[in-house]
Amino acid sequence: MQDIKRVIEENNGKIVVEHDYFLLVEVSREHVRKLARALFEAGAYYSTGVGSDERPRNGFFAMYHILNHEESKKYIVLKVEAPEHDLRIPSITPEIEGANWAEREAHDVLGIVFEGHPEPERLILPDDWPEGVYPLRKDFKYNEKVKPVRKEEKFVEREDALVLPLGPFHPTLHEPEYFEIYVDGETIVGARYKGFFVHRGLEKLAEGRLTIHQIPFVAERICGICGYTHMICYCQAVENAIGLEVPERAEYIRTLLLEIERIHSHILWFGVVYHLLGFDTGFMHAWRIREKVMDIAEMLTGNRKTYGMSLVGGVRRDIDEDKKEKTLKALREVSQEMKKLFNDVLAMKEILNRIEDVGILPKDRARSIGVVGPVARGSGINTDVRKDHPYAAYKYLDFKVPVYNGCDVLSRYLVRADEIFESIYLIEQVLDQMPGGDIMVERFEVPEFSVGVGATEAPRGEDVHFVITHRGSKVYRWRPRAPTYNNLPSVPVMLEGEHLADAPAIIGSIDPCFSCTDHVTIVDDSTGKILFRGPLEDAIRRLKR
Amino acid sequence: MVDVLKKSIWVFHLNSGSCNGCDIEVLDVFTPRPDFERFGVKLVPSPRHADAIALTGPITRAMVPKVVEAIKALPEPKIVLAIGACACGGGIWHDTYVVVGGIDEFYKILKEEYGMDPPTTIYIPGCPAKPEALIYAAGILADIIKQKQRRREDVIREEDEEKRKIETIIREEIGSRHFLPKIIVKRGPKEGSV
Amino acid sequence: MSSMGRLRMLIDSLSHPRVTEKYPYEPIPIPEDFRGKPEIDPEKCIGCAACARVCPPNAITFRDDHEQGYRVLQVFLGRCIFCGRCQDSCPVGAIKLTKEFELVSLSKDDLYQVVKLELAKCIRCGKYTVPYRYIKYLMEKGPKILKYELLLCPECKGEIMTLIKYHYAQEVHE
Amino acid sequence: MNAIIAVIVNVIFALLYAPLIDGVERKIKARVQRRKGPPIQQTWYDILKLFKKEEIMPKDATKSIFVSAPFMAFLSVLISYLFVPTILPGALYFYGDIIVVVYLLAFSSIAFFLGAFSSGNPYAQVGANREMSLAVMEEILLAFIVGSLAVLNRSLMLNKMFPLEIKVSSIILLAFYLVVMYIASARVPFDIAEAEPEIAEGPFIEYSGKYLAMYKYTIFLKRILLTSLFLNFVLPENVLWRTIGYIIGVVIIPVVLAMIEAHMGRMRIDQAVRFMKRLSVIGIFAWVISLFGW
Repeated sequence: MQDIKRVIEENNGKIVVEHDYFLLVEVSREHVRKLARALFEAGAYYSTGVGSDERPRNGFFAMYHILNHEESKKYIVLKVEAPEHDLRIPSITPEIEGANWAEREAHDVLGIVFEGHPEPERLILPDDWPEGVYPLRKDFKYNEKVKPVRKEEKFVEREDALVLPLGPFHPTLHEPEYFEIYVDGETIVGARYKGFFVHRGLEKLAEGRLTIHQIPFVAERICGICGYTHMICYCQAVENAIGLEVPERAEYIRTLLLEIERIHSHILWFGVVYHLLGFDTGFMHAWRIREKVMDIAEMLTGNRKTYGMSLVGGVRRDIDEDKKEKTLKALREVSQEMKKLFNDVLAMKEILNRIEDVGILPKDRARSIGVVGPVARGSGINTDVRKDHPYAAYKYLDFKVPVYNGCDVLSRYLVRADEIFESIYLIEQVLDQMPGGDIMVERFEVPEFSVGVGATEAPRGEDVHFVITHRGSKVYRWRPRAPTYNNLPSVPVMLEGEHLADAPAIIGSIDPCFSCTDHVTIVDDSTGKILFRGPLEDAIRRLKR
Repeated sequence: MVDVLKKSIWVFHLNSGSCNGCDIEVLDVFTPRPDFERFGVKLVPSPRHADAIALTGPITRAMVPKVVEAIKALPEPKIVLAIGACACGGGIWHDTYVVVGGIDEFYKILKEEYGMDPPTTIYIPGCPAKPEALIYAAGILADIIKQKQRRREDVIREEDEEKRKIETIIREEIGSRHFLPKIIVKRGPKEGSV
Repeated sequence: MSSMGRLRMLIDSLSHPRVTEKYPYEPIPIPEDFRGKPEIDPEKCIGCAACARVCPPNAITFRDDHEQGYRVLQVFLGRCIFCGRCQDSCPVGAIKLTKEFELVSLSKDDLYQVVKLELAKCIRCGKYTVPYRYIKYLMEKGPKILKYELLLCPECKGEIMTLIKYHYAQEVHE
Repeated sequence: MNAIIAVIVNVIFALLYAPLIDGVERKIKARVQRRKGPPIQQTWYDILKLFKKEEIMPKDATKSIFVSAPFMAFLSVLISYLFVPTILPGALYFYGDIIVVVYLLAFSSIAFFLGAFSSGNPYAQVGANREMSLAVMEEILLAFIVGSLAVLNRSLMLNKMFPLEIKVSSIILLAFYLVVMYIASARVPFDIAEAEPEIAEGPFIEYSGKYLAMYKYTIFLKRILLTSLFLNFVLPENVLWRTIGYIIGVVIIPVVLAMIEAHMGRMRIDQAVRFMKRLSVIGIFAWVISLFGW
């Protein structure tokens, strides 16, 4: 703890707010790069970055870099400011690879220029978005419709390389995302991700139309699989910002539902992976078992997926003895059946062959990209927000964090398998130890411009929300960061040198929350020739002319 | 004679920027418990094979050309299943800057910019739509069950007596305030209200 | 042996019954607290529009029809996210989430529920103000001080408030 | 004359039965996944529906090839039924008809390939490529079988081979044939060319309406053809027993295969090709012992 403070002070950082959960550090533009480097070397990894337009307050734009320092159990928020007339901030991407997307996004939505960024391209806005319009600036209305600028497709058909777009729709993970994969013969030599088709403008929406009590429901709809963890994460960020203590019983109920969500999400993932490997019966069995978890969720919360259980200050519904018993009974069945399924499937050689030693992500690369969750734990990094930054009721509970050193798809598979049983164990403890009392704090004051950070361990990894509160029960800036945002940049590393047919399973192995695994463009990098185009096809082309 | 168009419905799933909740339910409905295949419904990987598009999501701007493309590729007779709050009415993001806001807004664009008529649409509300709701939709398509949800409009008029009662109470109350009858009605720019 | 797992799985599946439900031929069990279709009980509704204000997706909207003299509350189920905030906020328990989930319809029109409540007239200028129901509710449950201005439109209310202030000020002065 | 009636009956039987047994297979797969599954006539509904739908011509397609490929595939499999008896014994036999059957099957694969390439869709091309590498391996394996059969029976006429004499080599050959049959009928793990999650039903992706129906129908017919060929090799000559045996066999074999298929994961194309290379060693072995006359 003292060490990290010393590192900050030695590098000209000024600690403004000291919270149990995070440190807010102000640093000038000249020193940010050095400080970020020093923190990274001290063991912090890049969690997320948030740009904010604070002109109405002081005439400055601000960039918040959030780093996770597990050792001292704190998030370190670096705040860098730039005036409107000189919107330049030195990029820290050359120092920490993980800052790449966050800085590009801040440029897209606010127009902050990051000097020395290696890849300054548009990231999240649609291609037909006009230049010079920045949606997250305060002078842009949340429901303003911008006239699209029609542009040619971004693909430049090179003379020596034909483009083979495999997409844009694909049945695998039922989501519109896009990877460009460069292949040499049959082997993948590089990949580029192109996505954000599902950018829905929710940050702006939250600042514009919604109040602090409505945002949890938007947060829940960031992801339809792990929505509840986003909801909790937002609530915690606001609670941290206004210094609110949540009743203990509410914390236990939150934990219970978070773990139920983790189980359902992991079983879902197993089903999808089996489907990707062509083993549909496995998919059916996994999802049949999952149905029991969904029933518990429906019984406890009233909906199968969008639990809608939390607000800032607590939870909305209580649970009784009868529900506890039903939950335990169903989970025991789930545990038994999943064990059986895992045993049977891992005995199948062709499945094992396709996930073992495939999609390697070495430990050091994993660290510098800043991957989180099962992907990190499959690469031998012992990280888990539940242990590193305890929240909800996890501080009272006993559980293990599975870590595997294989760095391949199989390791990620095993991490998730272990986590299912660990979650069931956690739920048993929660139901056993749950204290009585209130479940909600009804009245509280919301201060103006108070900064809060919340983090949860989503099924896919660390989930971070950053909030600046505003008067009148509003938020000034809200930035959710889903785990996949950190995990996706690792996919190109995993794909390198692998067989093309393994691409779906590898992309699927990070459990991409919002992407379709194989919207790929296949471009042969070395020869400029497209794979899968033989002489016969040339003949047909000639016939056509 | 069996109407095979009702006995076999192949569905192409199209996510237009949804949160995944409905997408997962679209998959879920094919799993053993709901078992969509009972009604001859099958997920197909190409819109050309499909009879219906299962559309989820509020249709983000980036997805508009792609949704149009898919609808064009669908052979006649076309059906669109608008699944979930987002597809039916834009959901919680119905008016943000990158979202078209639901299938009806999209049909306007389809008509204006591409000159196409909207296909038959089935609205399946829910957030996310329960698998059973999807089965219900298939039931309606296959003529097994009838649509239950109907528009409801209630007009509430108060009894005259009731109105008079309220008015009398209030008038009495106002009357008891000695200053009120003296008020002279002045129309002009209002000053600071309370 | 790699085929053992398969065989076990096959035997296991065949020795257990199928799990497919009978729906839609038979109803399925719905849990007690299920959050389904929100329904406004028009008899109870007072037209305060609290639900419309908390609704995150604006599925519940209200407008005042000054021509006909109605407050029109409209629930658009197509946009509803079934969060239940309307139920929490309703002061009289008029809007409730039911267990109904079979909302599928072939036309958008069928997804609306509309409640029209008659508006009261301002006793001073005759313009429409708020629904009678709301006035009645406030008279019973609302804070005492408000009563006399219930039947006034906002403009008249403003004028009267100014006059009252003026009056009191004079009183004090005297 | 009898032969012609038999052929007509056989072809009609195959046409009616092939989609029906696919429906049964779907039902069986549903059962092992513990669900109810579609009615057994579902595949018929699907095909009839596809015939009712509109066909869409893709922009980039080479029209003549694109349209004729499904017919070529369908007809080549249908013509094979002239030489392979199904429910009734009796077909058009002539010298070398087994080679014609093998060629016709290969031709249907080539038609898939041509149709896919003419569609101009990248997925289809990936699928076609995979289809082709599988088809080449299948051909090699079938060549071993035909070679061994020719040596065993000293003939290339199918009716001389029905039923096969019981020998060591013929038993190995039949077992080998079963595996090849499984591969050739494009079932998991060898449905690499049509893999749904990877390349979205590859070769068929641009097809719609009746062309798609024709392709689907071709696959079902091919499966029944291969099954019938196997049954002809093992069933006795007595007409009554043969017919009973045939009816049982043509139901049981697809059901068993469906159960196996349900419990398999898909192979990668290189893994599949490697697997088939290993198989060809067994083929050579069978051929060698048949040369010895065992």
